Amino acid sequence: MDWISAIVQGTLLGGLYALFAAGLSLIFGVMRLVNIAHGDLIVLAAYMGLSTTVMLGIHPFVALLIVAPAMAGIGYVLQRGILNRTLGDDILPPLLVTFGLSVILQNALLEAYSADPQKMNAGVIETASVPVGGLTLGVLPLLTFAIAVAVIAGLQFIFYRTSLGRAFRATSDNSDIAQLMGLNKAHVFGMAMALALAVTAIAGILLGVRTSFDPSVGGARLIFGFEAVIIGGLGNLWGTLAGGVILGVAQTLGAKIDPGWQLLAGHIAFLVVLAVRPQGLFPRVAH
Amino acid sequence: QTPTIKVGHVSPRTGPLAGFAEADDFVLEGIQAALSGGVENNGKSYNIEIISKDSQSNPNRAAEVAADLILGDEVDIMVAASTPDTTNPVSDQAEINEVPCITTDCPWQPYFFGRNGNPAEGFDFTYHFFWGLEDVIGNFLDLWGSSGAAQNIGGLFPNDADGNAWGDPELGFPKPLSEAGYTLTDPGRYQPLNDDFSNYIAAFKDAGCEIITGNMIPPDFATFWAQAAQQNFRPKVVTIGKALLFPSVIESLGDRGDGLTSEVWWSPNHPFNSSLTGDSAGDLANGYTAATGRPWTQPIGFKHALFEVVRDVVSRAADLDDPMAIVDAIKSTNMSTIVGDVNFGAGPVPNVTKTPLVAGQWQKTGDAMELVITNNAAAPNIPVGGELKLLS
Amino acid sequence: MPKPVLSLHKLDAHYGDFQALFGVDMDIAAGEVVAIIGANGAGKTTLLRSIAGLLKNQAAQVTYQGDAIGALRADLVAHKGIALVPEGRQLFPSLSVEENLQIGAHTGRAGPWSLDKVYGLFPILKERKDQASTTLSGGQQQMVAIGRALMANPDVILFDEISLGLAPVIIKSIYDVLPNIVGDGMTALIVEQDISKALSVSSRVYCLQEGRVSLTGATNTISRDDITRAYFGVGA
Amino acid sequence: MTARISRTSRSAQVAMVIAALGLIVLAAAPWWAGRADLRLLGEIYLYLSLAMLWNLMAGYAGLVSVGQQAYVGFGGYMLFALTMFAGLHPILAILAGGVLAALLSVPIAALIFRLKGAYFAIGTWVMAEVFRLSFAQASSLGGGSGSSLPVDVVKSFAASRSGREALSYWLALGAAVVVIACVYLFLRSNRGLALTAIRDSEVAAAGLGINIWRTKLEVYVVTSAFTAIIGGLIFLQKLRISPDAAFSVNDWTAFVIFIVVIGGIGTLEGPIIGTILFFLLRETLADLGTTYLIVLGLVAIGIMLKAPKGVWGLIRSRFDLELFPLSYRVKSDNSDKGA
Amino acid sequence: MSALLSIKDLQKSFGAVIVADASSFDVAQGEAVGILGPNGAGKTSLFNLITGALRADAGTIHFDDQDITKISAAARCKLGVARSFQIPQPFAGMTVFENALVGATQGGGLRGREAEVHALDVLDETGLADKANMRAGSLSLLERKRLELARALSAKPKLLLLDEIAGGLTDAECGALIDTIKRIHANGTTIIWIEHVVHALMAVAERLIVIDFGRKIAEGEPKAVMDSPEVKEIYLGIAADA
Ligand SMILES: Nc1ncnc2c1ncn2[C@@H]1O[C@H](COP(=O)(O)OP(=O)(O)OP(=O)(O)O)[C@@H](O)[C@H]1O
Ligand SMILES: Nc1ncnc2c1ncn2[C@@H]1O[C@H](COP(=O)(O)OP(=O)(O)OP(=O)(O)O)[C@@H](O)[C@H]1O
Ligand SMILES: [Mg+2]
Ligand SMILES: [Mg+2]
Repeated sequence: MDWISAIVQGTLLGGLYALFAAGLSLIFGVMRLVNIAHGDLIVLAAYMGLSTTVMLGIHPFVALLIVAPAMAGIGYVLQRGILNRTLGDDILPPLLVTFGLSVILQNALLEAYSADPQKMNAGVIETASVPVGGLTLGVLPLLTFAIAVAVIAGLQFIFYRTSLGRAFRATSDNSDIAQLMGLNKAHVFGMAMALALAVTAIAGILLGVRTSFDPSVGGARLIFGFEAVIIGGLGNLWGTLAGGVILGVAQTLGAKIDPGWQLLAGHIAFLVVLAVRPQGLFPRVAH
Repeated sequence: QTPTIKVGHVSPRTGPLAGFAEADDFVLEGIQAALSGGVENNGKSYNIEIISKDSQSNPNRAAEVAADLILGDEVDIMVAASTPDTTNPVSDQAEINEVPCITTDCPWQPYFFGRNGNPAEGFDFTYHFFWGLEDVIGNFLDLWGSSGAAQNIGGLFPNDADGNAWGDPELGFPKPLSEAGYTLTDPGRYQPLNDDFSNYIAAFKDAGCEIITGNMIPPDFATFWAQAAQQNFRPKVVTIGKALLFPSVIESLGDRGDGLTSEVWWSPNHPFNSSLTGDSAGDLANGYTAATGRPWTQPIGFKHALFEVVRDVVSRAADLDDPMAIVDAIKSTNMSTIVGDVNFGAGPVPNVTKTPLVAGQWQKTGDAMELVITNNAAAPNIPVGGELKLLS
Repeated sequence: MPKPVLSLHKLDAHYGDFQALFGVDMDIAAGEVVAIIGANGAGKTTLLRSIAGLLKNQAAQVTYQGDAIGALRADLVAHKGIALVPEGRQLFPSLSVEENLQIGAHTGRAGPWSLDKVYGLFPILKERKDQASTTLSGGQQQMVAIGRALMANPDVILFDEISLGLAPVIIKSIYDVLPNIVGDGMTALIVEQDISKALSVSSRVYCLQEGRVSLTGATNTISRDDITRAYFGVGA
Repeated sequence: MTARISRTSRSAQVAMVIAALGLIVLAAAPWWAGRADLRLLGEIYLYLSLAMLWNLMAGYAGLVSVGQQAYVGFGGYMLFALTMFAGLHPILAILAGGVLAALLSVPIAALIFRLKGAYFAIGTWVMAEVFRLSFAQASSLGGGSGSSLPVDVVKSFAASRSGREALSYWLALGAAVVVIACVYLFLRSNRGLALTAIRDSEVAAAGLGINIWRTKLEVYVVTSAFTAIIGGLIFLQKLRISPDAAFSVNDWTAFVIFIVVIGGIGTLEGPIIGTILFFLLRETLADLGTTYLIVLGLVAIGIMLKAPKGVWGLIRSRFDLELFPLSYRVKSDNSDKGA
Repeated sequence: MSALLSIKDLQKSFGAVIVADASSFDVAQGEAVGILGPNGAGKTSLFNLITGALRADAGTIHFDDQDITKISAAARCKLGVARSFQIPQPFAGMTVFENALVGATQGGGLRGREAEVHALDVLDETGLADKANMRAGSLSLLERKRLELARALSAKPKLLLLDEIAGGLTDAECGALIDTIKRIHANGTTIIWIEHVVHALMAVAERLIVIDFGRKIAEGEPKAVMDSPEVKEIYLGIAADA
């Protein structure tokens, strides 16, 4: 039972990681952009949620109605203003620019909100639980997992069933040829970043409800996001969910052996997957 | 022309530990005002100049700025506070560069043993005042004893300097707890910024733990505490070091902060006065609230006391140009401060002395959360402010 | 000659330090079908990329319907009605056949071409519409590439090496439909190494050598020897 | 044949003379500089060395690693472990750390060389995390809390304080000189020529008989060993080690990437210029705390957008300068034409 | 006459595109062979297979009595196989001389002064001596093609593979190129040359191989091959209707 419980909890944790990773996966899949600032953008969203809830006295989930569009706007401007100019075969310019962005975000948040840990109050949902076949599961983790699935299903739908998604895929395949079709690469990438940051807003709000956060906590979660994306395979959103779950389960199982092994087990799972399949488990485009 | 004594001060102004240093500006202003007339030494008046640097909560950076202060600013005395991540690298630099150094705000075991100190030899230049694990254990035992909860304890110790010291089988909690008849369930050391405590919670539930203790950083505690509720784990007493020190953290937990318990190093109700300004603990805390609009925090008293000791040492040193003479003055310190007595002659190991510690509980009074002292067996001169209440 | 719809004025093109085109002049009248021939690396692809906006030039170096478009981004050029069928087909591998065609219509320009009309032209594509574009044969891929460009309802269409790497039968079938495409007044530039094929559909020819126009004239007035000399720079 | 090959230029000769003079002046620093300056210079040398090494890897071999902190931390920990438990002299321990790092880097390379581009970068980062978490489990080295270098070990390094300071300064200076000299001589050698060829075109390089995988592996192993040695020297200065400090991605990799890319990647001059810029920024602004870091971020973004080849790239596009003479110049002695 | 290069049943495809379809042929020590075929026939791919830039799906390649089917491109070069690239791949950041020096020191295995002299000789031979100090990235297309030849030669190959180096030359230049290649051949280097400029090829090649869709469709004495009806139809579209 303990092991089953560990696996279930790990799966739910994987939902959280997948949510962290979903935006990253989109950015990486469409623009091949390694976004070092992603973790800090999640924290930024959490702070925006906090300010909104405090100022308007609304529930954090309602605050999403404001935070998600705001983050999307930030994403669009960021992509068109800065990030588009760093794209190319060389991964260093985006790496360094997003590193700079990450440092700026962290310190600007520190100036604005201080280093105090903050938390958003979502009321009873935070502590509610439901019994499921002998296990007691938190409503919030279940909700997080469900949201992760919904977000990924939504992204998958946009990606594969809409003209915007078609534009994403075409521009990602070959941006020059996509331009020939009349697609403005800068705008398409801007839209992709906007969508990614809207997802980031969801991740940020859930993070801020789940635990307390301060300006420095973004970086620590970034690496799990990358791992989930890579385990899943480039550009495969369901793969990203699977990657998150693999990481989460590896962590809880590792922790069952010894809590010191929790994070290590996740990383080792990642390395093992890569040793066996360097392109990830479910790459969308086979090479 | 009055000569100047330079004091280097390292503290985590920014980064995850910044809560410890939030009152720095206020305290330093007060100290500078109090010292503006200079300090008498052997009939001569000296100015005291405090040069403060930020460790960014990063031990690398702490070592760097300490070295800058010692080598660049050529400070005569180093001081530092707030967790082993600050005190240890700063003390190491001071020791090796032969500069007298006084630190606080870190239990003495992680300070002393964390620096590979040897009780037979001690250190030459570095001194520390605070309480120790035995004190926190004594207080917690007292608190738990008065709670009537079952003697089954769950331990949450991270793999960091504090967590390793608290959970150490020899020097930390495990031994005294079993001696006192408690059963400790300690699944192991987790890595800070943990996202999942379900294994801990399952183990605590299995063992029927009614008391939870440990030493955590705030985000980890918040994660644990939410997950505990989600998994229907409802201990009667939760006593956690570090995470529950600051009002802002308790506030962020909402109603779930009510009833949590913690060690209390200092409070406005401590019956001590500043040797520098004559202010009582209450005066100092109220001054902070008046100046900033924020609730008082425990490090205020210790930051103030750090400079009380500095002033005392400067006034007594036989020769302020000789670091060894300053060290001798530190060694012979025996004074009352706003956090209690500091007497380096009476420490558990060389270079270390202890200040009194009590235990308390965050209780909701009206709209605000207040840290109420509930147990004072270890320091009866510090008054109790209320009764311990069980969480469930 | 009627007023040109598309003209190049002293067009230069560079890849970094490397100059690929040197002062190319060209005038194309509406409805004309012009062939551009030249050896490997002569600069034919570069020329088409410059017109399509994939290579940036000075605005005045390319004019289209009176507008200086040399400095315009490729997507804006596409919106103006110039479509390129790129060398090597360059389909979008993560799009299905039909999606590849649909994305061609992104500019939303009105005109005779629609999905149905393209399927009418290449019936085999309708059968394969949900297949991944990479699983088609080379000839079928070339059909998609052409169909994709037509979906934009362009006024000017640029073909880059449509017969490259295709079997003779396929080449023949593609050249057979070409008159249907350019028949109703569409202007076309055809880059081709298969000289006889190129000449068979065009009314005028430009020959490029080393980034310069080495020969130009009406198809029926130019001799094979002229072409060979202009093409290789040596007498055959 | 009357042509002659020369591998130097006027600007390089001038630079060499200035560098030699500068080196003499710097070597004498313990006699003319203050203690703080000595320490700062020591730190600059160590960062310069890290930057040189990372530049060799990323700028020439195309191995964009964000996990070099693995080796910095490893070197640091080996200093502590080997002095505390094996009783080695600190200098020996640091060198041994380099050798061990080289051995360790081979199996790691076998794993992460399977990854390309961004995947490689993230793989190296995860590897460094594995190092960090593993050392956090080593309770004899203080686990997650870390450990201080015992006073007697420090004293065994040099008896007096000033002797210790001078010695650790010279070690840092020596390390930087050795690293720069090694990287320079390597790039001047035939293998360096091969590596530069790989940088320009892998497929042509392979076609000319260059074993790409092995060349990259050699670079990876050698840089790992040197990086570990530099790590040992860094923590000899810091005297205290903990997993978070030892394996900090910001301190040992992000700042180094900043230095190299800002200075000009794929050149030998770039890391030098980048190091100077980085320390100028830090020394003038570090006391501003958050503002300093925000400025650092802005500089990174600004330079990447305005001068993607870095400051040296900007200089070189204006003037045809080469301070490190790597290129070959063919000079014909007679006036007769070559062909 | 022993075969220097011997190819048996070589098979390679990219998805549906077959670039080598059970190809087999031998090249004798000291021979000069020309390869012809329409665009996309698989000529360059054949070179890629011989040099190891591509791995064969099936079949074997023997060079100098050694099975080289599975060894790396670098190892093949060390054994004596060097090639020029149809799309020039200069080491753009290095000078022309350094480009040649890479070949001399790596594939050629020469050291120090010896390597430098060899590199200079090769530049002399290919008419690039006065460009020795130029950055390869700033060469014109024709110079780049010449550099391809120079770099391949600098590796001291036993077998030299040339991929379309005569396109776009003037009569005089083409003549000089033919002389150069003849000289290289006379020095004992075995040559396989892919070329669309047929008269240049005819001037050097002792044997022609014609391929289409990865298949060998004709092989033999140059004149006879060029006169064969298949070649006329498939390859010389121009000649047929001229
Ligand atoms: N991206 C590029 N970077 C550098 N040089 C290039 C690039 N693209 C083309 N070139 C060079 O520009 C010149 C002209 O190339 P272009 O592709 O226009 O020729 P082409 O006539 O279309 O040849 P082909 O018949 O082989 O398609 C060639 O020398 C080529 O090597
Ligand atoms: N790496 C690859 N991946 C997929 N297809 C390839 C690859 N390399 C070559 N091809 C395809 O294989 C076919 C043969 O190409 P190859 O370059 O060998 O032709 P070629 O005979 O050299 O033609 P040309 O005379 O134009 O140089 C072409 O259709 C080409 O598109
Ligand atoms: Mg072309
Ligand atoms: Mg070819």
